[in-house]
Amino acid sequence: MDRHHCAVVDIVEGPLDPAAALDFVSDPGFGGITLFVGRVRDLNHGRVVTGVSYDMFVPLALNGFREIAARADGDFGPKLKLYIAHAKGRLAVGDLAVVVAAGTPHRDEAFRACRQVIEAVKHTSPIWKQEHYEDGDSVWSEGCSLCGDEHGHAGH
Amino acid sequence: MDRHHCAVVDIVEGPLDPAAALDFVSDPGFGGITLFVGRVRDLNHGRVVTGVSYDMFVPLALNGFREIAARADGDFGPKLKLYIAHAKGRLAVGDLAVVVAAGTPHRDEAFRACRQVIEAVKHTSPIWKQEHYEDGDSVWSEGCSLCGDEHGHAGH
Amino acid sequence: MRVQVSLFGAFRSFDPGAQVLLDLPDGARVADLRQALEQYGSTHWQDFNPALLRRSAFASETTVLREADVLPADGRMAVLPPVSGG
Amino acid sequence: MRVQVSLFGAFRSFDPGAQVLLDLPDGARVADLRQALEQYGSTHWQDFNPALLRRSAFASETTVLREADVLPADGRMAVLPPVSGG
Repeated sequence: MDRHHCAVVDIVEGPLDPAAALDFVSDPGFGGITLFVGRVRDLNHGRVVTGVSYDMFVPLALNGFREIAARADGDFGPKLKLYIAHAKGRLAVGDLAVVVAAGTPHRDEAFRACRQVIEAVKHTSPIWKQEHYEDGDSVWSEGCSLCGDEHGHAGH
Repeated sequence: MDRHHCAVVDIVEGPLDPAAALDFVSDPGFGGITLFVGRVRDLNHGRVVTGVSYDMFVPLALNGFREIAARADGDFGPKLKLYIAHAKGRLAVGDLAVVVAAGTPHRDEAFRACRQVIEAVKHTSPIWKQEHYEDGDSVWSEGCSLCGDEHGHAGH
Repeated sequence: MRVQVSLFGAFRSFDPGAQVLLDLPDGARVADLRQALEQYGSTHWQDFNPALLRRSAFASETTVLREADVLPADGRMAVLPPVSGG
Repeated sequence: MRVQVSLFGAFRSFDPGAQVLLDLPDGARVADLRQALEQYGSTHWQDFNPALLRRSAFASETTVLREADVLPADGRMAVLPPVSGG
């Protein structure tokens, strides 16, 4: 649907672009735009992080993004514009991992749609984060199981 | 406080800058950034809007922004970074009226802080919106009374 | 004391300079200023809307004041109709 | 049928090509694939963690499948450990 932009961007192609997200979800009829940016932190569970590698099952992830967008459309549409983009590859601290933006006539729907979408992306998308630490160690993050309940648990 | 940026920007000085807001609230320790952008809509209560004039009591508004930021700091700090900027003057459809951004280690606080701040800005700031319509008419918007309850009502 | 009341929003158009000067007794409170402004508006402003004034607050440059608050010594006040920012 | 299982996340490192080929009876279901992969992992992968596989889901390129679902005819599947995007 042309009101929904869903993308996976390999970091070697360049960083995610919040300005493009804001542009995409803008509309003369919209008063409210909410944007979420997820970035790689320098510290997790007390360990100094030097970078994060994102592994991804791309076709299923994109299909999932489109389903997430369609669900938000049902909940907050029919005018809702959505932008969902996730980075792939080896990111450094401060790099953008995910950008979600929602535009609607009024702000309440923009906030709720943006929040619902980022939660769904985090809990259901086939994406895996491997953290790299300053001591050279790397660990795949604990995550949300996709068994049974497709929405996983809310813990991460 | 240098973690809080509060500003009023006259439209003749240039538009509000969401990219600057994202930069300001970014931090190597932050995983979540939420941004809200309020824009002038082309339609309100069924009337075609050609522009909006914002009148403002600037010193009190800036003082209020700082109080709103301090309250958010108490609720979501102590690391919270906040950016609050509101436009002043005659805006056209699509122009940015307000930009709020919140950066925190985790996304839940970023969403909640951003939402709390924009609600407080809308309901308590000494700012008045005059809508201009295509027929040449202009109307000051109904708003939130600051009498008694400083938080006003939730209706707008 | 002489009180200089700055006008905002819907009140701004009532005066070319967007302000009104009112004389009030020393130690006057916000409630007194409200009454004086209502009287002034009723006699000087053609489209004056008393209901709007009743929903309006009064403030100094730093804070919104309550009805029982004494006016600041510098006499600089603002009348704030219901707000509609964002 | 020959099933090609793509490996992601913590499973990816177990195989240089990040995939495993398994032979399963025609009409096999996800539960059968799970069992076959557990057996394969136990014998071929040094650091294999059966608990992680039990928390993992199986999917085609378009959807996550349930235990009772029959495997797609093209035999292309993926094993999805718990996800951690964003």
